[in-house]
Amino acid sequence: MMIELTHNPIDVARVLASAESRSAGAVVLFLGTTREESEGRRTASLDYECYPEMAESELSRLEKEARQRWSLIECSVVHRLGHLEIGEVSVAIAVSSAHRQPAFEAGQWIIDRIKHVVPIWKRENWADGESQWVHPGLETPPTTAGE
Amino acid sequence: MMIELTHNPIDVARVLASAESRSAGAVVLFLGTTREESEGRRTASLDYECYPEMAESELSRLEKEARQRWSLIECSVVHRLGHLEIGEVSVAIAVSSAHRQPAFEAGQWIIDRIKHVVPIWKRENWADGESQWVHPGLETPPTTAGE
Amino acid sequence: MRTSVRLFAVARQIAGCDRVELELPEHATIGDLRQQLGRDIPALSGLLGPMLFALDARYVNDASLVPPNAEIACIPPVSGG
Amino acid sequence: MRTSVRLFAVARQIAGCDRVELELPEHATIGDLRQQLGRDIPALSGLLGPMLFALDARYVNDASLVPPNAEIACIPPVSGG
Repeated sequence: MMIELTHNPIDVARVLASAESRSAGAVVLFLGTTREESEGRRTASLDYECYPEMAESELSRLEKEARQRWSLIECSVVHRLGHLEIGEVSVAIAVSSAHRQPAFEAGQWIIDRIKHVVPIWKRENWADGESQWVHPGLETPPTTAGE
Repeated sequence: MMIELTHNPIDVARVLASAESRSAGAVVLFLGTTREESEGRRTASLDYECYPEMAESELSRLEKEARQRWSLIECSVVHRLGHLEIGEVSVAIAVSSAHRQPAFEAGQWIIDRIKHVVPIWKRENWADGESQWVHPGLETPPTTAGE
Repeated sequence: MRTSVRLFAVARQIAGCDRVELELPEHATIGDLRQQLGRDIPALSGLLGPMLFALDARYVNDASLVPPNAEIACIPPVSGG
Repeated sequence: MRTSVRLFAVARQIAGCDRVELELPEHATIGDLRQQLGRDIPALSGLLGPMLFALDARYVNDASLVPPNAEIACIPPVSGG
Protein backbone atom coordinates (compact mmCIF):
# COMPACT_ATOMS: atom_id res chain seq x y z
CA MET A 1 0.00 0.00 0.00
CA MET A 2 1.31 3.42 -0.98
CA ILE A 3 -0.67 6.66 -0.65
CA GLU A 4 1.38 9.66 -1.70
CA LEU A 5 1.29 13.22 -2.88
CA THR A 6 4.54 14.22 -4.53
CA HIS A 7 6.10 17.19 -6.27
CA ASN A 8 8.53 14.84 -8.05
CA PRO A 9 7.81 12.85 -11.22
CA ILE A 10 5.86 9.72 -10.29
CA ASP A 11 7.99 6.59 -10.32
CA VAL A 12 5.47 4.43 -12.16
CA ALA A 13 7.56 1.25 -11.88
CA ARG A 14 7.63 1.68 -8.11
CA VAL A 15 3.85 2.17 -7.91
CA LEU A 16 3.32 -0.90 -10.06
CA ALA A 17 5.80 -2.95 -8.00
CA SER A 18 3.94 -1.98 -4.83
CA ALA A 19 0.88 -3.84 -6.15
CA GLU A 20 2.69 -7.07 -7.02
CA SER A 21 1.93 -10.16 -5.00
CA ARG A 22 2.30 -13.92 -5.33
CA SER A 23 -1.40 -14.29 -4.57
CA ALA A 24 -2.46 -11.78 -7.25
CA GLY A 25 -3.80 -12.98 -10.57
CA ALA A 26 -4.45 -9.47 -11.87
CA VAL A 27 -2.87 -6.05 -11.58
CA VAL A 28 -4.55 -2.97 -13.02
CA LEU A 29 -2.54 0.23 -13.34
CA PHE A 30 -4.23 3.48 -14.24
CA LEU A 31 -2.19 6.50 -15.31
CA GLY A 32 -3.69 9.94 -15.72
CA THR A 33 -1.46 11.85 -18.13
CA THR A 34 -1.44 15.50 -19.13
CA ARG A 35 -2.85 16.00 -22.60
CA GLU A 36 -1.72 18.45 -25.22
CA GLU A 37 -5.27 19.37 -26.11
CA SER A 38 -8.29 19.95 -23.92
CA GLU A 39 -11.68 20.71 -25.48
CA GLY A 40 -10.01 21.84 -28.67
CA ARG A 41 -7.60 24.28 -26.98
CA ARG A 42 -3.85 23.65 -26.80
CA THR A 43 -2.28 23.27 -23.39
CA ALA A 44 1.39 24.16 -22.81
CA SER A 45 1.66 22.82 -19.25
CA LEU A 46 -0.33 22.31 -16.05
CA ASP A 47 0.02 23.15 -12.39
CA TYR A 48 -1.58 21.07 -9.65
CA GLU A 49 -2.16 22.26 -6.12
CA CYS A 50 -3.94 20.64 -3.21
CA TYR A 51 -5.08 21.08 0.35
CA PRO A 52 -2.32 18.80 1.58
CA GLU A 53 -3.64 17.46 4.90
CA MET A 54 -7.07 16.78 3.47
CA ALA A 55 -5.97 15.44 0.07
CA GLU A 56 -3.87 12.77 1.72
CA SER A 57 -6.58 11.79 4.20
CA GLU A 58 -9.21 11.65 1.42
CA LEU A 59 -6.94 9.41 -0.67
CA SER A 60 -6.53 7.13 2.35
CA ARG A 61 -10.29 7.05 2.88
CA LEU A 62 -10.78 6.03 -0.77
CA GLU A 63 -8.22 3.24 -0.39
CA LYS A 64 -9.99 1.96 2.73
CA GLU A 65 -13.43 2.19 1.14
CA ALA A 66 -12.20 0.39 -2.00
CA ARG A 67 -10.93 -2.46 0.21
CA GLN A 68 -14.35 -2.69 1.85
CA ARG A 69 -16.12 -2.81 -1.51
CA TRP A 70 -13.80 -5.24 -3.27
CA SER A 71 -11.50 -8.06 -2.32
CA LEU A 72 -8.15 -6.42 -3.07
CA ILE A 73 -4.62 -7.54 -2.34
CA GLU A 74 -2.78 -4.26 -2.82
CA CYS A 75 -3.95 -0.75 -3.59
CA SER A 76 -1.66 2.23 -4.19
CA VAL A 77 -2.43 5.81 -5.21
CA VAL A 78 0.16 8.47 -5.99
CA HIS A 79 -0.82 11.96 -7.14
CA ARG A 80 1.58 14.51 -8.56
CA LEU A 81 1.61 18.18 -7.53
CA GLY A 82 3.27 21.30 -8.90
CA HIS A 83 4.29 22.01 -12.47
CA LEU A 84 3.74 19.30 -15.12
CA GLU A 85 4.74 19.30 -18.75
CA ILE A 86 2.60 17.62 -21.43
CA GLY A 87 2.77 13.81 -21.38
CA GLU A 88 3.68 13.58 -17.69
CA VAL A 89 1.82 11.34 -15.27
CA SER A 90 -0.44 13.28 -12.89
CA VAL A 91 -1.86 10.27 -11.06
CA ALA A 92 -0.97 6.57 -10.81
CA ILE A 93 -3.28 3.98 -9.28
CA ALA A 94 -2.24 0.33 -8.97
CA VAL A 95 -4.63 -2.32 -7.71
CA SER A 96 -4.14 -6.08 -7.47
CA SER A 97 -6.58 -8.88 -6.75
CA ALA A 98 -6.86 -12.63 -7.15
CA HIS A 99 -9.17 -12.24 -10.16
CA ARG A 100 -9.36 -9.41 -12.66
CA GLN A 101 -12.85 -7.99 -12.07
CA PRO A 102 -12.22 -6.41 -8.64
CA ALA A 103 -8.95 -4.82 -9.81
CA PHE A 104 -10.63 -3.21 -12.83
CA GLU A 105 -13.67 -2.06 -10.89
CA ALA A 106 -11.70 -0.69 -7.95
CA GLY A 107 -9.22 1.13 -10.21
CA GLN A 108 -12.04 2.78 -12.10
CA TRP A 109 -13.93 3.63 -8.93
CA ILE A 110 -10.86 5.20 -7.28
CA ILE A 111 -10.08 7.53 -10.19
CA ASP A 112 -13.78 8.49 -10.43
CA ARG A 113 -13.87 9.32 -6.72
CA ILE A 114 -10.58 11.24 -6.89
CA LYS A 115 -12.16 13.45 -9.54
CA HIS A 116 -15.12 14.14 -7.25
CA VAL A 117 -13.88 14.40 -3.69
CA VAL A 118 -10.12 14.80 -3.32
CA PRO A 119 -9.14 18.48 -2.88
CA ILE A 120 -6.66 18.74 -5.73
CA TRP A 121 -6.97 21.33 -8.47
CA LYS A 122 -5.28 21.87 -11.77
CA ARG A 123 -4.52 25.03 -13.64
CA GLU A 124 -4.27 24.82 -17.43
CA ASN A 125 -1.48 26.96 -18.83
CA TRP A 126 -2.82 27.39 -22.33
CA ALA A 127 -0.44 27.60 -25.26
CA ASP A 128 -1.81 31.08 -26.05
CA GLY A 129 -0.38 32.41 -22.76
CA GLU A 130 -3.51 32.44 -20.60
CA SER A 131 -3.76 30.33 -17.46
CA GLN A 132 -6.97 29.17 -15.85
CA TRP A 133 -7.95 27.11 -12.81
CA VAL A 134 -10.20 24.21 -13.74
CA HIS A 135 -13.31 23.83 -11.60
CA PRO A 136 -15.98 21.66 -13.24
CA GLY A 137 -19.23 23.61 -13.28
CA LEU A 138 -17.57 26.97 -12.67
CA GLU A 139 -16.61 29.57 -15.26
CA THR A 140 -13.20 30.70 -14.07
CA PRO A 141 -11.36 33.88 -15.02
CA PRO A 142 -7.88 33.68 -16.59
CA THR A 143 -4.95 34.34 -14.29
CA THR A 144 -1.73 36.05 -15.15
CA ALA A 145 1.38 33.91 -15.33
CA GLY A 146 2.87 32.80 -12.04
CA GLU A 147 -0.11 33.89 -9.96
CA MET B 1 0.85 -0.76 -31.23
CA MET B 2 2.57 -3.97 -30.19
CA ILE B 3 1.08 -7.44 -30.61
CA GLU B 4 3.47 -10.12 -29.45
CA LEU B 5 3.81 -13.67 -28.25
CA THR B 6 7.08 -14.21 -26.44
CA HIS B 7 8.96 -16.94 -24.60
CA ASN B 8 10.93 -14.28 -22.72
CA PRO B 9 9.79 -12.42 -19.60
CA ILE B 10 7.48 -9.59 -20.64
CA ASP B 11 9.15 -6.18 -20.50
CA VAL B 12 6.25 -4.40 -18.81
CA ALA B 13 7.90 -0.97 -18.99
CA ARG B 14 8.22 -1.37 -22.75
CA VAL B 15 4.56 -2.37 -23.14
CA LEU B 16 3.51 0.59 -21.03
CA ALA B 17 5.76 2.97 -22.98
CA SER B 18 4.22 1.75 -26.24
CA ALA B 19 0.88 3.18 -25.08
CA GLU B 20 2.16 6.62 -24.12
CA SER B 21 1.09 9.58 -26.20
CA ARG B 22 0.91 13.36 -25.85
CA SER B 23 -2.75 13.21 -26.79
CA ALA B 24 -3.60 10.56 -24.18
CA GLY B 25 -5.24 11.55 -20.92
CA ALA B 26 -5.47 7.98 -19.66
CA VAL B 27 -3.41 4.82 -19.86
CA VAL B 28 -4.72 1.53 -18.49
CA LEU B 29 -2.30 -1.35 -18.05
CA PHE B 30 -3.57 -4.82 -17.23
CA LEU B 31 -1.20 -7.52 -16.05
CA GLY B 32 -2.21 -11.13 -15.68
CA THR B 33 0.13 -12.73 -13.15
CA THR B 34 0.62 -16.36 -12.15
CA ARG B 35 -0.89 -17.05 -8.73
CA GLU B 36 0.45 -19.31 -6.04
CA GLU B 37 -3.00 -20.71 -5.34
CA SER B 38 -5.80 -21.70 -7.65
CA GLU B 39 -9.10 -22.93 -6.24
CA GLY B 40 -7.45 -23.85 -2.97
CA ARG B 41 -4.63 -25.89 -4.54
CA ARG B 42 -1.02 -24.75 -4.54
CA THR B 43 0.65 -24.13 -7.88
CA ALA B 44 4.43 -24.50 -8.28
CA SER B 45 4.69 -23.14 -11.82
CA LEU B 46 2.82 -22.90 -15.12
CA ASP B 47 3.47 -23.68 -18.75
CA TYR B 48 1.74 -21.86 -21.58
CA GLU B 49 1.50 -23.10 -25.12
CA CYS B 50 -0.34 -21.74 -28.13
CA TYR B 51 -1.23 -22.33 -31.73
CA PRO B 52 1.26 -19.70 -32.84
CA GLU B 53 -0.07 -18.54 -36.21
CA MET B 54 -3.64 -18.36 -34.97
CA ALA B 55 -2.91 -16.88 -31.54
CA GLU B 56 -1.12 -13.95 -33.09
CA SER B 57 -3.80 -13.35 -35.70
CA GLU B 58 -6.56 -13.58 -33.07
CA LEU B 59 -4.75 -11.04 -30.88
CA SER B 60 -4.50 -8.73 -33.90
CA ARG B 61 -8.20 -9.17 -34.60
CA LEU B 62 -9.01 -8.23 -30.99
CA GLU B 63 -6.85 -5.12 -31.23
CA LYS B 64 -8.61 -4.08 -34.46
CA GLU B 65 -12.07 -4.78 -33.05
CA ALA B 66 -11.27 -2.83 -29.86
CA ARG B 67 -10.29 0.15 -32.02
CA GLN B 68 -13.61 -0.10 -33.84
CA ARG B 69 -15.55 -0.23 -30.57
CA TRP B 70 -13.69 2.52 -28.69
CA SER B 71 -11.75 5.63 -29.55
CA LEU B 72 -8.26 4.48 -28.63
CA ILE B 73 -4.90 6.07 -29.17
CA GLU B 74 -2.63 3.09 -28.59
CA CYS B 75 -3.34 -0.56 -27.87
CA SER B 76 -0.69 -3.21 -27.14
CA VAL B 77 -1.02 -6.85 -26.15
CA VAL B 78 1.88 -9.13 -25.23
CA HIS B 79 1.33 -12.74 -24.11
CA ARG B 80 4.00 -14.91 -22.54
CA LEU B 81 4.59 -18.55 -23.56
CA GLY B 82 6.61 -21.39 -22.08
CA HIS B 83 7.53 -21.97 -18.46
CA LEU B 84 6.48 -19.37 -15.86
CA GLU B 85 7.29 -19.23 -12.17
CA ILE B 86 4.79 -17.87 -9.64
CA GLY B 87 4.42 -14.08 -9.69
CA GLU B 88 5.47 -13.73 -13.32
CA VAL B 89 3.46 -11.76 -15.86
CA SER B 90 1.61 -13.99 -18.33
CA VAL B 91 -0.13 -11.20 -20.25
CA ALA B 92 0.25 -7.42 -20.48
CA ILE B 93 -2.32 -5.16 -22.13
CA ALA B 94 -1.78 -1.40 -22.41
CA VAL B 95 -4.46 0.90 -23.79
CA SER B 96 -4.47 4.68 -24.02
CA SER B 97 -7.24 7.12 -24.86
CA ALA B 98 -8.06 10.80 -24.49
CA HIS B 99 -10.44 10.07 -21.59
CA ARG B 100 -10.36 7.22 -19.11
CA GLN B 101 -13.58 5.34 -19.86
CA PRO B 102 -12.57 3.87 -23.25
CA ALA B 103 -9.17 2.75 -21.92
CA PHE B 104 -10.75 0.92 -18.98
CA GLU B 105 -13.51 -0.65 -21.07
CA ALA B 106 -11.22 -1.73 -23.90
CA GLY B 107 -8.63 -3.17 -21.50
CA GLN B 108 -11.29 -5.22 -19.76
CA TRP B 109 -12.87 -6.32 -23.01
CA ILE B 110 -9.54 -7.43 -24.50
CA ILE B 111 -8.59 -9.64 -21.55
CA ASP B 112 -12.12 -11.10 -21.47
CA ARG B 113 -11.91 -11.95 -25.17
CA ILE B 114 -8.40 -13.38 -24.84
CA LYS B 115 -9.77 -15.79 -22.26
CA HIS B 116 -12.49 -16.88 -24.69
CA VAL B 117 -11.06 -16.96 -28.18
CA VAL B 118 -7.27 -16.84 -28.37
CA PRO B 119 -5.76 -20.34 -28.73
CA ILE B 120 -3.43 -20.24 -25.75
CA TRP B 121 -3.50 -22.89 -23.02
CA LYS B 122 -1.92 -23.17 -19.64
CA ARG B 123 -0.82 -26.19 -17.71
CA GLU B 124 -0.79 -25.95 -13.93
CA ASN B 125 2.19 -27.68 -12.38
CA TRP B 126 0.75 -28.30 -8.93
CA ALA B 127 2.99 -28.18 -5.88
CA ASP B 128 2.09 -31.82 -5.15
CA GLY B 129 3.85 -32.91 -8.36
CA GLU B 130 0.87 -33.40 -10.67
CA SER B 131 0.49 -31.34 -13.84
CA GLN B 132 -2.76 -30.62 -15.61
CA TRP B 133 -3.87 -28.74 -18.70
CA VAL B 134 -6.54 -26.17 -17.89
CA HIS B 135 -9.57 -26.23 -20.20
CA PRO B 136 -12.60 -24.44 -18.71
CA GLY B 137 -15.54 -26.84 -18.82
CA LEU B 138 -13.39 -29.94 -19.32
CA GLU B 139 -12.20 -32.38 -16.68
CA THR B 140 -8.62 -33.02 -17.68
CA PRO B 141 -6.40 -35.91 -16.62
CA PRO B 142 -3.08 -35.22 -14.87
CA THR B 143 0.03 -35.45 -17.03
CA THR B 144 3.42 -36.70 -16.01
CA ALA B 145 6.18 -34.13 -15.70
CA GLY B 146 7.67 -32.85 -18.94
CA GLU B 147 4.97 -34.36 -21.14
CA MET C 1 -15.73 35.06 16.84
CA ARG C 2 -12.72 35.35 14.60
CA THR C 3 -12.51 32.50 12.04
CA SER C 4 -9.78 31.84 9.53
CA VAL C 5 -10.67 30.25 6.19
CA ARG C 6 -8.12 28.67 3.86
CA LEU C 7 -8.54 29.45 0.17
CA PHE C 8 -7.36 27.41 -2.81
CA ALA C 9 -7.14 27.62 -6.59
CA VAL C 10 -9.59 30.11 -8.11
CA ALA C 11 -10.71 31.35 -4.67
CA ARG C 12 -7.11 32.07 -3.73
CA GLN C 13 -6.56 33.71 -7.11
CA ILE C 14 -9.55 36.04 -6.72
CA ALA C 15 -8.99 36.85 -3.05
CA GLY C 16 -5.30 37.40 -3.71
CA CYS C 17 -4.36 35.51 -0.55
CA ASP C 18 -4.48 31.92 0.70
CA ARG C 19 -6.29 32.67 3.94
CA VAL C 20 -8.99 35.15 5.01
CA GLU C 21 -10.13 36.11 8.51
CA LEU C 22 -13.88 36.42 9.02
CA GLU C 23 -15.85 37.80 11.98
CA LEU C 24 -18.76 35.43 12.71
CA PRO C 25 -21.41 35.40 15.46
CA GLU C 26 -21.28 32.67 18.12
CA HIS C 27 -23.01 29.48 16.93
CA ALA C 28 -22.59 30.48 13.30
CA THR C 29 -23.03 27.70 10.75
CA ILE C 30 -21.03 26.92 7.63
CA GLY C 31 -23.93 28.48 5.71
CA ASP C 32 -23.42 31.72 7.65
CA LEU C 33 -19.70 31.53 6.93
CA ARG C 34 -20.40 31.07 3.22
CA GLN C 35 -22.51 34.26 3.21
CA GLN C 36 -19.99 36.25 5.22
CA LEU C 37 -17.23 35.18 2.83
CA GLY C 38 -19.28 36.55 -0.08
CA ARG C 39 -19.87 39.85 1.74
CA ASP C 40 -16.22 40.28 2.68
CA ILE C 41 -14.91 39.35 -0.78
CA PRO C 42 -17.63 40.46 -3.22
CA ALA C 43 -15.62 39.21 -6.23
CA LEU C 44 -16.01 35.69 -4.81
CA SER C 45 -19.75 35.82 -4.14
CA GLY C 46 -20.78 34.71 -7.64
CA LEU C 47 -18.56 31.61 -7.40
CA LEU C 48 -19.44 30.39 -3.91
CA GLY C 49 -22.55 28.37 -4.82
CA PRO C 50 -20.78 25.16 -5.88
CA MET C 51 -17.98 25.46 -3.31
CA LEU C 52 -17.79 22.99 -0.45
CA PHE C 53 -16.35 23.57 2.99
CA ALA C 54 -14.19 21.39 5.13
CA LEU C 55 -13.79 21.49 8.89
CA ASP C 56 -10.56 19.97 10.19
CA ALA C 57 -10.04 18.37 6.76
CA ARG C 58 -13.48 16.70 6.52
CA TYR C 59 -16.32 17.85 4.31
CA VAL C 60 -19.23 19.43 6.21
CA ASN C 61 -22.55 20.81 5.04
CA ASP C 62 -24.07 24.26 5.48
CA ALA C 63 -25.97 23.24 8.64
CA SER C 64 -22.77 22.35 10.52
CA LEU C 65 -21.73 24.65 13.33
CA VAL C 66 -18.41 26.47 13.06
CA PRO C 67 -16.55 25.64 16.27
CA PRO C 68 -14.00 28.07 17.66
CA ASN C 69 -10.42 27.48 16.54
CA ALA C 70 -11.40 25.01 13.84
CA GLU C 71 -9.51 24.82 10.57
CA ILE C 72 -12.03 25.79 7.89
CA ALA C 73 -11.25 25.37 4.21
CA CYS C 74 -13.16 26.57 1.17
CA ILE C 75 -13.04 23.77 -1.44
CA PRO C 76 -13.80 24.76 -5.06
CA PRO C 77 -14.94 21.96 -7.40
CA VAL C 78 -11.96 19.63 -7.60
CA SER C 79 -10.06 18.85 -10.79
CA GLY C 80 -7.34 16.40 -9.81
CA GLY C 81 -6.69 13.05 -11.41
CA MET D 1 -8.97 -37.69 -48.59
CA ARG D 2 -6.06 -37.56 -46.19
CA THR D 3 -6.38 -34.70 -43.67
CA SER D 4 -3.90 -33.65 -41.06
CA VAL D 5 -5.16 -32.20 -37.77
CA ARG D 6 -2.98 -30.28 -35.33
CA LEU D 7 -3.47 -31.10 -31.66
CA PHE D 8 -2.75 -28.93 -28.65
CA ALA D 9 -2.69 -29.11 -24.86
CA VAL D 10 -4.84 -31.94 -23.45
CA ALA D 11 -5.59 -33.29 -26.94
CA ARG D 12 -1.89 -33.52 -27.69
CA GLN D 13 -1.27 -35.07 -24.29
CA ILE D 14 -3.89 -37.78 -24.80
CA ALA D 15 -3.03 -38.52 -28.42
CA GLY D 16 0.66 -38.54 -27.60
CA CYS D 17 1.49 -36.52 -30.71
CA ASP D 18 0.92 -32.99 -31.98
CA ARG D 19 -0.60 -33.99 -35.31
CA VAL D 20 -2.86 -36.81 -36.47
CA GLU D 21 -3.68 -37.95 -40.02
CA LEU D 22 -7.34 -38.79 -40.71
CA GLU D 23 -8.93 -40.42 -43.73
CA LEU D 24 -12.10 -38.48 -44.61
CA PRO D 25 -14.59 -38.82 -47.47
CA GLU D 26 -14.71 -36.11 -50.14
CA HIS D 27 -16.93 -33.19 -49.07
CA ALA D 28 -16.56 -34.12 -45.42
CA THR D 29 -17.51 -31.42 -42.94
CA ILE D 30 -15.80 -30.37 -39.73
CA GLY D 31 -18.55 -32.32 -37.95
CA ASP D 32 -17.49 -35.46 -39.84
CA LEU D 33 -13.87 -34.75 -38.94
CA ARG D 34 -14.81 -34.39 -35.26
CA GLN D 35 -16.46 -37.84 -35.35
CA GLN D 36 -13.58 -39.46 -37.23
CA LEU D 37 -11.12 -38.03 -34.71
CA GLY D 38 -13.11 -39.67 -31.89
CA ARG D 39 -13.14 -43.00 -33.71
CA ASP D 40 -9.41 -42.91 -34.47
CA ILE D 41 -8.44 -41.82 -30.96
CA PRO D 42 -11.09 -43.28 -28.65
CA ALA D 43 -9.42 -41.75 -25.55
CA LEU D 44 -10.23 -38.33 -27.02
CA SER D 45 -13.87 -38.97 -27.87
CA GLY D 46 -15.23 -38.01 -24.43
CA LEU D 47 -13.46 -34.66 -24.58
CA LEU D 48 -14.32 -33.58 -28.12
CA GLY D 49 -17.72 -32.02 -27.38
CA PRO D 50 -16.48 -28.58 -26.27
CA MET D 51 -13.53 -28.48 -28.67
CA LEU D 52 -13.56 -26.01 -31.55
CA PHE D 53 -11.88 -26.40 -34.90
CA ALA D 54 -9.95 -23.92 -36.97
CA LEU D 55 -9.36 -23.97 -40.68
CA ASP D 56 -6.32 -22.02 -41.82
CA ALA D 57 -6.18 -20.34 -38.39
CA ARG D 58 -9.82 -19.18 -38.33
CA TYR D 59 -12.59 -20.72 -36.26
CA VAL D 60 -15.14 -22.70 -38.29
CA ASN D 61 -18.30 -24.53 -37.28
CA ASP D 62 -19.30 -28.16 -37.76
CA ALA D 63 -21.15 -27.42 -41.00
CA SER D 64 -18.03 -26.09 -42.75
CA LEU D 65 -16.53 -28.22 -45.48
CA VAL D 66 -13.00 -29.55 -45.04
CA PRO D 67 -11.12 -28.48 -48.15
CA PRO D 68 -8.18 -30.52 -49.41
CA ASN D 69 -4.78 -29.42 -48.12
CA ALA D 70 -6.24 -27.11 -45.49
CA GLU D 71 -4.56 -26.66 -42.13
CA ILE D 72 -7.04 -27.97 -39.57
CA ALA D 73 -6.52 -27.45 -35.87
CA CYS D 74 -8.39 -28.90 -32.93
CA ILE D 75 -8.80 -26.11 -30.32
CA PRO D 76 -9.60 -27.21 -26.75
CA PRO D 77 -11.24 -24.60 -24.48
CA VAL D 78 -8.62 -21.86 -24.15
CA SER D 79 -7.01 -20.83 -20.87
CA GLY D 80 -4.62 -18.03 -21.74
CA GLY D 81 -4.52 -14.63 -20.10
